[in-house]
Amino acid sequence: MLQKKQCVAMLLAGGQGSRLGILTRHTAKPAIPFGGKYRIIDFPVSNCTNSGIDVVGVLTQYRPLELNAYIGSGTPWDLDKNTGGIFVLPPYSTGKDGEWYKGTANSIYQNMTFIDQYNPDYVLVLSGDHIYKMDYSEMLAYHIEQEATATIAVRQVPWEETHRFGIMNTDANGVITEFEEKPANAKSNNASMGVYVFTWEKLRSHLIADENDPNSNNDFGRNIIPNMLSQNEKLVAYTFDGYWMDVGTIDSLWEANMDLLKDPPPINLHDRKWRIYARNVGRPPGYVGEKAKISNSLVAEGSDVNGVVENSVLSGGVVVEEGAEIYDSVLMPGAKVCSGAVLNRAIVGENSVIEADAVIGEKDAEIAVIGNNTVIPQGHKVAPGVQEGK
Amino acid sequence: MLQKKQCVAMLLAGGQGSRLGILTRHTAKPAIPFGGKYRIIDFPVSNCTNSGIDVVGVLTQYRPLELNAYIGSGTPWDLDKNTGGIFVLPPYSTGKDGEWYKGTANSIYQNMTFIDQYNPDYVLVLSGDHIYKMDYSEMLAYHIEQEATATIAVRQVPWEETHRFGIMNTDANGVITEFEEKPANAKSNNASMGVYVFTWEKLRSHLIADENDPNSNNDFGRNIIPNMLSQNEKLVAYTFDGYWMDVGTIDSLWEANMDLLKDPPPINLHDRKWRIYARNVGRPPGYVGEKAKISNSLVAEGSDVNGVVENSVLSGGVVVEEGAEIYDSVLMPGAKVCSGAVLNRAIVGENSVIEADAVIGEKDAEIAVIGNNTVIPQGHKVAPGVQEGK
Amino acid sequence: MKKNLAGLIYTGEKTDRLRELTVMRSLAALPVLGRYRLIDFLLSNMVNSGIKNVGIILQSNYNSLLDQIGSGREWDLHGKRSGMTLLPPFATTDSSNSYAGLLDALKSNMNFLRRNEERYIAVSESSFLYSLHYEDMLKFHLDNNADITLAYTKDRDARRHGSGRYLGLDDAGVVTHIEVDPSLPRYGNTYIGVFLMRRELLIDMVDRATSQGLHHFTREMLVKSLAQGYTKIMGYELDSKPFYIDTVEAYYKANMAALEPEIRKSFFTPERPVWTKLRDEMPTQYSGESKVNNSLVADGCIIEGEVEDSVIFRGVTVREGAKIKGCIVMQDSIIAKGAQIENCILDKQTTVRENAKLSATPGYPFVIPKNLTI
Amino acid sequence: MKKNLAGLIYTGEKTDRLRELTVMRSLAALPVLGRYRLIDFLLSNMVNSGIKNVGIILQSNYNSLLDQIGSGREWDLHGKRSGMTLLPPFATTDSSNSYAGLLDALKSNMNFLRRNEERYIAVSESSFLYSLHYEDMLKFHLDNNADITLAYTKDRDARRHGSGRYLGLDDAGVVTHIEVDPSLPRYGNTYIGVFLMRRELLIDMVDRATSQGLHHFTREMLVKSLAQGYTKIMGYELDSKPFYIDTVEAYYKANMAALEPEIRKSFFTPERPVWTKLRDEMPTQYSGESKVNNSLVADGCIIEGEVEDSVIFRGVTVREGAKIKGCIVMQDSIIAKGAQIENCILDKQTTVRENAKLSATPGYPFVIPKNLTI
Repeated sequence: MLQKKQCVAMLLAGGQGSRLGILTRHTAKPAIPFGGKYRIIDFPVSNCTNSGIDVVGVLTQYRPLELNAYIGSGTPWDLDKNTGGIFVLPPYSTGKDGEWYKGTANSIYQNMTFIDQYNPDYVLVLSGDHIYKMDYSEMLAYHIEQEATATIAVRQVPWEETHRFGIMNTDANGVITEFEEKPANAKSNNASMGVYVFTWEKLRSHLIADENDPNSNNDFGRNIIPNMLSQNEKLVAYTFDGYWMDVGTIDSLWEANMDLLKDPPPINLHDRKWRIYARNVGRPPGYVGEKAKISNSLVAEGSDVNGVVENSVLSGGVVVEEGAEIYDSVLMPGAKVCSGAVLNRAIVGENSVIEADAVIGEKDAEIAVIGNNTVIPQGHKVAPGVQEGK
Repeated sequence: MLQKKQCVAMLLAGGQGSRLGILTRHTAKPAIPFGGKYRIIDFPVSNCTNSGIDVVGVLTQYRPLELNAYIGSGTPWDLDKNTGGIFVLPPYSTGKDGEWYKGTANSIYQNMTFIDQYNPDYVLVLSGDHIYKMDYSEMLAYHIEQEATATIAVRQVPWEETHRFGIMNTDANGVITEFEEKPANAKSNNASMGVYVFTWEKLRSHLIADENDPNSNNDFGRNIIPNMLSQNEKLVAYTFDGYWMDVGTIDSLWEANMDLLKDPPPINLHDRKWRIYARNVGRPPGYVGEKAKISNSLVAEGSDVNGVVENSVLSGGVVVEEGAEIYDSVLMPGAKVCSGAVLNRAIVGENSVIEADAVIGEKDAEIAVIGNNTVIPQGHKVAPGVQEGK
Repeated sequence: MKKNLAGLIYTGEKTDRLRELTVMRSLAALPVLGRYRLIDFLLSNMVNSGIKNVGIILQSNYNSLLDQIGSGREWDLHGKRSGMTLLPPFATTDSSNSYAGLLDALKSNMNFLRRNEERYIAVSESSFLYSLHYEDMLKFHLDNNADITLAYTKDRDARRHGSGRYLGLDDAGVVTHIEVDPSLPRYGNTYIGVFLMRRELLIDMVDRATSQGLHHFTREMLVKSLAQGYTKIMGYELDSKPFYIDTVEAYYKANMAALEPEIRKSFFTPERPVWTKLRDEMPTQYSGESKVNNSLVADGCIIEGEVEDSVIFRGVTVREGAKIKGCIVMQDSIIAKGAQIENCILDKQTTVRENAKLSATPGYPFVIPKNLTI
Repeated sequence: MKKNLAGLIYTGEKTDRLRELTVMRSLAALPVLGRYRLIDFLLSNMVNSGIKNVGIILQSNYNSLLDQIGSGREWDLHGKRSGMTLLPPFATTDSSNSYAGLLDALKSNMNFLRRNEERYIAVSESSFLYSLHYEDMLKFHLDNNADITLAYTKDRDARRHGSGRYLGLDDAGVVTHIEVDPSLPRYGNTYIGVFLMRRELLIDMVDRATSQGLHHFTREMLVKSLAQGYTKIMGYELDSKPFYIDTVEAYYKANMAALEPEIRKSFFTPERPVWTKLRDEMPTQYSGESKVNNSLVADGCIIEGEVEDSVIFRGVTVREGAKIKGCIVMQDSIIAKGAQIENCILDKQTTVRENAKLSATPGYPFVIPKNLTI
């Protein structure tokens, strides 16, 4: 009924993301602020827009309201079209009762009808917790050229880190011969990025087979990919050598923010030809006060900075009073730091207030995290590695 | 965080709608085509737009895909705004697991956070299976003037039908004193239309209390309204005297379509000041052929009519071949009736084909229904009252 | 999938021979085929071919055009990476506010040409109503290693004495001659005012041509390029019938042609919908007494009388006893009881009074101007 | 909730005294306060007051204005029931294509006025940068049973000798006198070019005024109404400071005033965001050597040098060792290494070369025109 699409994207927005602790207590992971004016989901979705993919399904069953509100009509990413768009897809009922998503593969299985509406040749499967700029259309072209069943994006990781990743062993032609999940002794350092292109017809039958297997975890990495390999489907690796960062933990979230402060930053967000789009909230330009001292930092619009800010990322609407000091920290939208407060290696959630003379974190120590909508009282101290807040 | 709204609308899109039989086997009730170019949901949603209400939540857990695709970015109803919009709200998980909607009240309860985002003074609760044009802003003004906790829209039904409705007994001032669900001996003929305005603060606390009551069915009519009455909240009736039709059964769906053919029709869809909006599918003007005989019918764009059409509603893309005869019938989008076929009092689902010389239904008999995407073979006969198809 | 073709539509045509129909509107804003304006086809051709970036060169009388295309939303041409750019004449206090022709218009909109990222650009004038798959034309262009590809038709009706542009082609489809406005055309291939080429090449050619003092795109620039022999110009033949809308009679014929199934099919295929401005009209109501044959009828009409061999736009009312034959009736017009009209073109919001009679010949249809009551 | 107030913005102001700043753009398109154009404030005032239907009267030089407002999407002014109507000068081949003033413009856009459904209309010229809650003004208008309500300010800076319009008011706030361009204003109440009235009344008055051969809205029509005594005209005092943008110096002052917290607060409240065209820029990067004080800095800048008492628009680059003081730097300008500029207005996409020095006085700031490299 709808217009045919060559390729439809399905974004696995994931579950609670417990490794991000307090930050995801009331928020789905993809909706977490990043880099001063983005949310994590802006990266894969903008990549889709820039790659010419105009149908994006967002699979989630965890607190979709904020994601729903953030995504809205899809306008910020040019996804508010008659012939395409972005759709939040929670589980649903087809008769008396419904079923929650059992795994990544099951979430796609449950939305086969959604995909079939567009009669696509290919489906792009993405994750909702990675920061990177990637032209999926090139990967798709490679997939088509290789006549593969699945193409898996990989990047080379340091050999000493291979045990943390899904490793793809390939032959000389880039055809995947083996997939090892977090191997102790890796044979290759090609780690999966969680970005897949599938030929829809093939994936579709594999999803149905997987659903009928009562022993399956209904997971892409653990079931679908190994099954495809064992059935001699052609799976190829597509090497990506740009910046890519999994921001699924507090440390990596902080680190990825800090990466933006490097000179030059490993990921260029100034690129006019590959914009990362974000929802606009209509904030005025930032104001930098008489006594402000900002150095090596990113500061977004709507901020009002009057204190010392070093090596930090300040989001929209952040207020820093005179006499406050912020080092190596990430302040999410609307956070306020009062006079005399000192932050070191801290992440401060949305709309939280650090009252006067409070001390958050320490130099060269673990990251301290303040949740959203939290008030840290005057003079209070939050130790490194501690998470405090609502 | 979002801009404050005076009033937010919540549309109960309902469950499977089994009284519509085969028509809702693969489609949620609000997505059923009506009147040649509309779907049922177009009526309450257009009423919202025309009443100046620009936030609409659509509560559903049954096959939301088609609804989602139909609603899309909300553009057809002017609901694709930064500061508002239309959102499909299925159940979701807040932690490990989620909960399906237990009843109409529970579905609103589960989406309190959604409503709270807009900090509204009032919430308008609507149903997804009624055909009517109503200015909710006048009802809201009445609610505010009356300083009521709840205002319930009522219309006067014939006394002999009161046993089929929820009846509101009121005092001389229109204050509701008693609510009777389908009474055998009604004291009044004011039947509830399933349109409520609530003061959000009050409704909110009633929803929480209701949720904590393990014996509740979590239903507006059975629990919330009676509880409000028993706790002496001020509930007032708001009389609506325009056209209103519940299209929850095959008969009433057919009848409401036939109402559009009356002269003058009891509901005016020509009204420039109160348009019923619908998603546009880009069809060309209708073509009426050399041999066509159309009388007392509605025919939408994209149709190609070459046979006899009497007292019928033909939707977009319907094809009627030369020699086909259609009487007192409703043809949904894309249906095709081949040469020699005869339809009497039939409803034909989307994209179905009635092949040559088939006979569907009979004059003065019960409605025959053909499902969506169904082919009725050449010469086949479908008896009155029968439902056939996928 | 990623866009490599941009579009540009020129709407500055002279329209004297369309008489009353174009007094207050540009040719591109002319209502056609029951629910469209000409621009809808030009735009939809591009959008349905995957073009996501279209510039529209406005000239004069463009209020109705602006009103029609709005934000480009109906064509999915709103947005950041994709979109529609309106290019009104650049008026400073001392300039004349009007283009001498396509070449002048291109020169004035160099910024649009330069700002785009697409490698190729398709440019369409608005004198033809046609259906074209630009993705096929681009493939033809690439397969033939062409510098410029011009779309043409062999259709005889499109060939007019004394006006038009004609292409001489060799057996390989290479353009060997270009004739402009000959009194007797030598070639049977009529150029429909649509070409495709590399965007950078177009910028270069326009720059060079204007610096040499040339003024006409086809007559001077293309002809000169051809003569110099450096440029490979290919002709791409349209696979459906186009309609040259240069006179009232041609306009009338084009609309009437849409009553033929083959022509209708060439314009309307479900996979390539023609988008237009929405009116949210209800389906058309046919009364018990109505009699309609061989006609196109858009939404929102009330038909109580007789309609034959006609094209009826949205929101038209035909009262009891009224008879319409061989007419084009534009939106919101009212034909009162007992009126009889034959072979007329009724512009928008005209009213024909009770029992009024109007009759012309198909060869010279009457035009009733907008808003008139007769 | 349901709309009863429509908006209309007139952008046809004469702008000679803004010199280079308005050569290629209308006053309403003038970039202000770091990321806006003047029209953004005029539109956002209306939208944030619940107005869902705004007409914009275009005059000349409106390419940049069209580009800015696009489909009205950023202001939620796209759609069917709500929306933005662009009203370009109606050009037929023989007309002069320009309005003599507001009254003439209103007369030419009677259709817009008539077509609306709202009972009241607020009309704003674009010579002031101001913040106004129209819903309060409408309430004032209704509470006072006024026929016309004019917005004014007592602000001294807005009062200019030799130009401007001033209101004499009685104790009840009723307008008793209107002065236009007096060499010495008698009254301290400056009319800011914003009025509100019943839509039907406006239609009537414009109709009558033009049929009587009047040409000026304030000077003739309002003054005459007042003299006849049938019309109750009220003055509505603005509760925040407006800025009259009639000269380069006034433009400079208005931008600099936004460095004061009180002024900033009057323009920017979180509940009433000022919407503008999006650029999707990243947050501004401050290097280790940057030194920024008392400045507004929009997104997308790279600041490596020193910035003081300045307004920096989106996408500006200030290289190492560069010093900027008291400047307005519009979008995408580049200040190269070691350059020093003081009290200058750099239009869009200007480049200041390495070590170049430019210095003016705050009372007469230099203007560097768009795209220039110095």
